[in-house]
Amino acid sequence: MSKHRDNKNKRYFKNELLGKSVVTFFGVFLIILTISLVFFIASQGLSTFIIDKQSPFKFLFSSKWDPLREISKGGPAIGALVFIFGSISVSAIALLISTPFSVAISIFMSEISPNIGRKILQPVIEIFVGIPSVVYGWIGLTVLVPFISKLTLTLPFIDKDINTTGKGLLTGGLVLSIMIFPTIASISYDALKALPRDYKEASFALGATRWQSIRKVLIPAALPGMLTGIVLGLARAFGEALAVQMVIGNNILLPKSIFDRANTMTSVITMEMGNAVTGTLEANALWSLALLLLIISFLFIVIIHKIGAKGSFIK
Amino acid sequence: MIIKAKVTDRIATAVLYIIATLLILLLILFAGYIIYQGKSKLNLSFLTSEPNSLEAGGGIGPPLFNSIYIVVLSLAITLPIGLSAGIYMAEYAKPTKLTKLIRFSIEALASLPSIVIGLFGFLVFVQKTGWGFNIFSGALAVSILNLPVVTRICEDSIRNVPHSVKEASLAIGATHWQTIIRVLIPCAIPGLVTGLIITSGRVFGEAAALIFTSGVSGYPLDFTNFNPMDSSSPLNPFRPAETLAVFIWKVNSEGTAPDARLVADGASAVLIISVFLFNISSRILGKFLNNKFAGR
Amino acid sequence: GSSNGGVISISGSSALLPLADNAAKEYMAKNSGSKITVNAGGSGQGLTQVYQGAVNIGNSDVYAEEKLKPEEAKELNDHIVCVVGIAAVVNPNVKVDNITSQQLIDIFTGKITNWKDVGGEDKKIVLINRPSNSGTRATFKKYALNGAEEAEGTALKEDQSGTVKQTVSQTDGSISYLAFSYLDDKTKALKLNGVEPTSENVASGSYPVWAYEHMYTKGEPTGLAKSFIDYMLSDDVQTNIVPKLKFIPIKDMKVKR
Amino acid sequence: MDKNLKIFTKNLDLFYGTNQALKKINIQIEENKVTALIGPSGCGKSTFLKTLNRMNDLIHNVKITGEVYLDNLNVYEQFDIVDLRKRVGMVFQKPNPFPMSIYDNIAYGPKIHGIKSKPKLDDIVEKSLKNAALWDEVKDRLKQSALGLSGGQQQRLCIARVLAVEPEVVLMDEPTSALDPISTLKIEDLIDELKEKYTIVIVTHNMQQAGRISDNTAFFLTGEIVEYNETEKIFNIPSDKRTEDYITGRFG
Amino acid sequence: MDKNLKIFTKNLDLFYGTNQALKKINIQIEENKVTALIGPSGCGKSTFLKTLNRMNDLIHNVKITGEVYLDNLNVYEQFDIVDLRKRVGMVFQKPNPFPMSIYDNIAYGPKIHGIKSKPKLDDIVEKSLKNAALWDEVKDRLKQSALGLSGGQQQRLCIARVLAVEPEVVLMDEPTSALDPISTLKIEDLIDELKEKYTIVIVTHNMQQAGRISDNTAFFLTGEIVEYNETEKIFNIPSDKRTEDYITGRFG
Ligand SMILES: Nc1ncnc2c1ncn2[C@@H]1O[C@H](COP(=O)(O)OP(=O)(O)OP(=O)(O)O)[C@@H](O)[C@H]1O
Ligand SMILES: Nc1ncnc2c1ncn2[C@@H]1O[C@H](COP(=O)(O)OP(=O)(O)OP(=O)(O)O)[C@@H](O)[C@H]1O
Ligand SMILES: [Mg+2]
Ligand SMILES: [Mg+2]
Ligand SMILES: O=P([O-])([O-])[O-]
Repeated sequence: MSKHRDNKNKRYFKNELLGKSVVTFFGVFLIILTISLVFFIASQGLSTFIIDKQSPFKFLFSSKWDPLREISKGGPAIGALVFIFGSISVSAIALLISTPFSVAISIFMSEISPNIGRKILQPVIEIFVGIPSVVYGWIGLTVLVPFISKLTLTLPFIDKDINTTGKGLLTGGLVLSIMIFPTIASISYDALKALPRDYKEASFALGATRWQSIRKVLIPAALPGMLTGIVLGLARAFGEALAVQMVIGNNILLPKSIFDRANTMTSVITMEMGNAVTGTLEANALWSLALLLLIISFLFIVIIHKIGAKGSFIK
Repeated sequence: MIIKAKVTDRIATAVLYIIATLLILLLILFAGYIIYQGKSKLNLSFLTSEPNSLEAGGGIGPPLFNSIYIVVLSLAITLPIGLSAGIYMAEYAKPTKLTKLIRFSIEALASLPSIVIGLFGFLVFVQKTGWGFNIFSGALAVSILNLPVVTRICEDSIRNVPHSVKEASLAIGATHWQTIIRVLIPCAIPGLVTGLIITSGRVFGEAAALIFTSGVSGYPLDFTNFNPMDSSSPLNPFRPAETLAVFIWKVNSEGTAPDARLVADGASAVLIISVFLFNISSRILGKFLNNKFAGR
Repeated sequence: GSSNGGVISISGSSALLPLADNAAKEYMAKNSGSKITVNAGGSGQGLTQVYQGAVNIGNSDVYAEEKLKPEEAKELNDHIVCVVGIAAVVNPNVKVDNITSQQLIDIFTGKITNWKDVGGEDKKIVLINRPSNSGTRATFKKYALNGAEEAEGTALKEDQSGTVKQTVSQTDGSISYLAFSYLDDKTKALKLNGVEPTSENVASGSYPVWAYEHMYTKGEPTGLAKSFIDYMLSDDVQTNIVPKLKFIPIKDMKVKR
Repeated sequence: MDKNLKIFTKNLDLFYGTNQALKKINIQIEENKVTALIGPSGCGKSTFLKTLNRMNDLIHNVKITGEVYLDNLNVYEQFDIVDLRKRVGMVFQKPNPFPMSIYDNIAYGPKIHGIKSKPKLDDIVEKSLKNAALWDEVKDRLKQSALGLSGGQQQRLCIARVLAVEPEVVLMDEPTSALDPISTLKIEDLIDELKEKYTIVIVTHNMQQAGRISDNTAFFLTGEIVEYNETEKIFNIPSDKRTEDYITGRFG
Repeated sequence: MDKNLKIFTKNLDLFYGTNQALKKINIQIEENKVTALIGPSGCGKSTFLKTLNRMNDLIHNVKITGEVYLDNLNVYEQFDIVDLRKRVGMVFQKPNPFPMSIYDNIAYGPKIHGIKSKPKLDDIVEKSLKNAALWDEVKDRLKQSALGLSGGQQQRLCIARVLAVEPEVVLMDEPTSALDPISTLKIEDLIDELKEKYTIVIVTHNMQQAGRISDNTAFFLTGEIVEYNETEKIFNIPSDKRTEDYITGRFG
């Protein structure tokens, strides 16, 4: 009897407990990984304020960035406002350009022509996702930048004093809008597809046209999902480094117009980290930017959850 | 009134068709342009020879190899972890605080900018370990980048297995774990494979996280040396190396070779073609596996 | 050559990377037992890592004293391996070939904003600058601009050498500066006070905008590090690779700093 | 059965791809009567129902031959689809309210068809809910989400939603199969009332329900109408052996 | 009804969260008999069936009180869940073969329970398929995917899969509701044969089927057993008005 028990326990261990423990461990591992990421980035990023005694307020709200400035000229300045502003505005531009198209495509795929949607557009979107950001950057630099440069030179309403290199906020926003387009499109497509067929059928059966059904029933019902897609697109735009760095002009002044050159948090990290000496204020300030990026990306998640909660309230 | 609604409907439909067509055109133009620009470089010697910063005619052999190598390494790291975590989330996770925390971690990791992960890798894998820039650190960094995606894919494909199949196994007296290993995972394979190939494509094109971990340059390799412990062997994971995507970025930002532009064009074309290959193969393989499992 | 086994790693300046990289390749081809890994990462990283002992040689465009704390810099040994010349470059459409120091200063401090003020046509000047921690920029500022600081409010425009080249080549009216190694017909290098930016003029001392390229070791170099640095200074490298990459060999220099 | 014909079909065939789902359907549906469609699962009841308001147009690889007439006009040729669906309303198996307020659910149809005046809409909403025997239960919560209603209430809401666009024919596809007995009874009573004003075609898998509420019954089997007659006759003296087998529960 | 009791329950209550799905169920199931569970949708038939092999353990917010006995042993206390499920097999509404070969589908259970010898497995596969009246149809294609079988064959395969682990009780939840009439008949015949060796509990929504194949019938309504008796009595002289209403199709 007790032998029988033993065998049984052994079997249970082998057939259930062992596997369960292993997968549970790796589930928990993800938490550990996240915490250690936060810990290490924070430990570096906070030293700007703790060791170098810089003011976090200045870091966030001053636009003077010159970490190597000699004491005689006023000492180092690490105001990151230019980068924060640049990141926000370039992502916002990308979002403004991308969202209408992405949502339109998702509607097209789910409602207008599911066939073309599945057979052609879905692969097209997947390929857009797969194109590496350096390629986007490269095309941006060699095709878009000269084009915008010409535009700024020829269009009469553009202030020629601002910037005619073709690099700048608008160019960065355009490149990013192509990059985040698939994210938004595929998530809002999923949101539309996840709607019960019922809604559409009911609406059609009442004599509504397709567009009426889409606008009055489907879009409102899928809105939480679409918003999630938009926030994720925003997060992606915010975090992109190389493609933006290649085309934004990397100017350390607040831009005066969307044609002006600007800078982003990711871009300045990419460019300056290599030449900064570890442990110096310059390097620490760059780490602080990384920490800020991390905090902002966590914020995006919180926002998405808020949207999701609202969505479930409807259901 | 109805007439007006119908006209609106027509217009909206037309606009949507136009946008869809534009999108397809954009991709064709985009890919076509890149491939056209790089076509003069699309030959075997470009694909296999060493980069050259001195003279024209350098190739992308080692960077191409490095990209593939990092994909393989990172899959070897993420697959066991991601599959385990995915199994946990799909099958064992109860709606507890812990599960919520894991879910939040997955989302948080997924939303992190790759450059932040690159910096983390730089700090921990490159500096704290004293390894310096090396492929393994790069693979670890992109693994962090990829882990939430792989976990999600595994979780989803396991969840997508019809509940009835799972019930059948349990009802026969299989334990939960036996059911997972013998029924759920085999059933989930088509979804898993397609998902994994697509994410591999993303690792293949990643650059920001690698600049600070595997480095932006390598040294000459001996492609006849298969001893992974030997420092000139391409299989040595502890050597610094530039991947194809990093290579493009570097050529663009500090290329000195006279044909730098052409080299970047060629490398971009190779990257784009790889993306196509990743996509097509995932489709073909997915279809094949689906058919195989559906018994057709 | 002398067979000298061992493994060393080098990192640092991206400007010096092609030179170090090519020399290392040659060296390893001649000394089959040796392994030299060369990485970029930036002068800052090179100096940090060699000071921390993470690499054997740290490449830098600038003197260690300019980046590290004095007590740290003291522990490093400087090996000057060549000279890099830096030229002001403009878009090929700009109808100016020569420029004076004062004009250059005025342009970079924002006093002159149109090419017609320096003898060109009526065309806006587009300034393209390098990051404040760039070695190229430090040198250019010191020797071409005589240390003049950009006027407050004038943009600091960042980019990397390759991007600068690309941008200058495609932006009408643009001006920037590049190491000689990046010069080709896509951009036009300006004469400075009538002197052409060539290696000969740098060597002879008539063209002033240049800097030393450094390889730092922690303490005296030993073993492979020493033989490699020796090799860098040998005729093999100095007469072949160095000029090919448009750096200037040390021994050609008729002036010193 | 020839007087007061509302709908009739002529040799109606329907294919999903190459798979024929309806075969030579000829049926005549009387005005202000309840016509029940019965038959085992997959025999084509729903498919047939949807040919009457052209809901099948939504599915792309559907091919239809033969004719359907509403008031002697060919549904596939002489009707605008929007008009048709306004005149031929439909209630589905699972209650499918829109995720909006009760009020908006009912007002949706009239709005779509161009009615904008608020008092007019209020009026329609009240009338339709009353007709669907739901007004008393929901009149105090019109602004609340329709998804908060019980299943039976939701189904009556869906009926009210259809009535709001003033159809002539109401198609119902197993409207009570997802409901509890009490809700079912309420809907059956409602159908009985509605037939005074509307022509009703109802699919049901519940033979007894067909017996209780319908005037005529059509028995479908693998895409064909095996028998079509007055309900009483079908249930008491079926002329086809298969009908008898089905009704007595020999299969299905 | 007291002789040869295989299963019985005592005051069995089941809650999904706060929602009570089973209320004070007391039932006694006889050995080698077919017991049918009937009742309208949502009345708790499936839920009850699953308490017998503890399939409800899969759902986390389920709370069960009361007792279930198999061979006089408490199912929730004196059984290892794996043993229990081995002894109490289950067949589901929709055929759910694994996406593997026919052979592997059948061999899965025995393998799980530790049988490794190939000849022994071959033997079990053949025997189980024969018992499920499927052997002749599939013996030449054992290595082919089970998904290539027709619906009826798949359902018999699922029965064979259960038989392969040599259960004592077989639970069936509407096993024929997704099948055509001919397949249904085959399964009904099979059930008739199986009851010689097994105790069978079957949920069905088809009253006629219950009448044809079962010895005893329990009528469920909103989580309670309204009436439990010999099938013949239930159908001919129901003692409860609600049973009668249901059987005559007054609702459901
Ligand atoms: N969209 C579709 N595409 C292809 N085949 C379909 C489609 N819809 C239904 N069918 C097929 O057409 C036949 C008739 O289906 P239909 O839904 O009309 O049956 P039904 O009598 O309503 O059955 P039930 O009682 O199950 O609702 C079935 O064989 C079904 O598989
Ligand atoms: N997993 C679950 N969580 C919460 N409630 C459930 C769950 N499963 C079933 N229920 C509820 O329990 C009640 C009984 O459901 P059950 O599936 O047992 O009914 P049934 O008699 O089998 O119905 P049917 O004939 O439709 O299969 C229903 O009200 C149902 O909504
Ligand atoms: Mg139907
Ligand atoms: Mg059930
Ligand atoms: O060589 P740089 O330091 O100017 O990049």
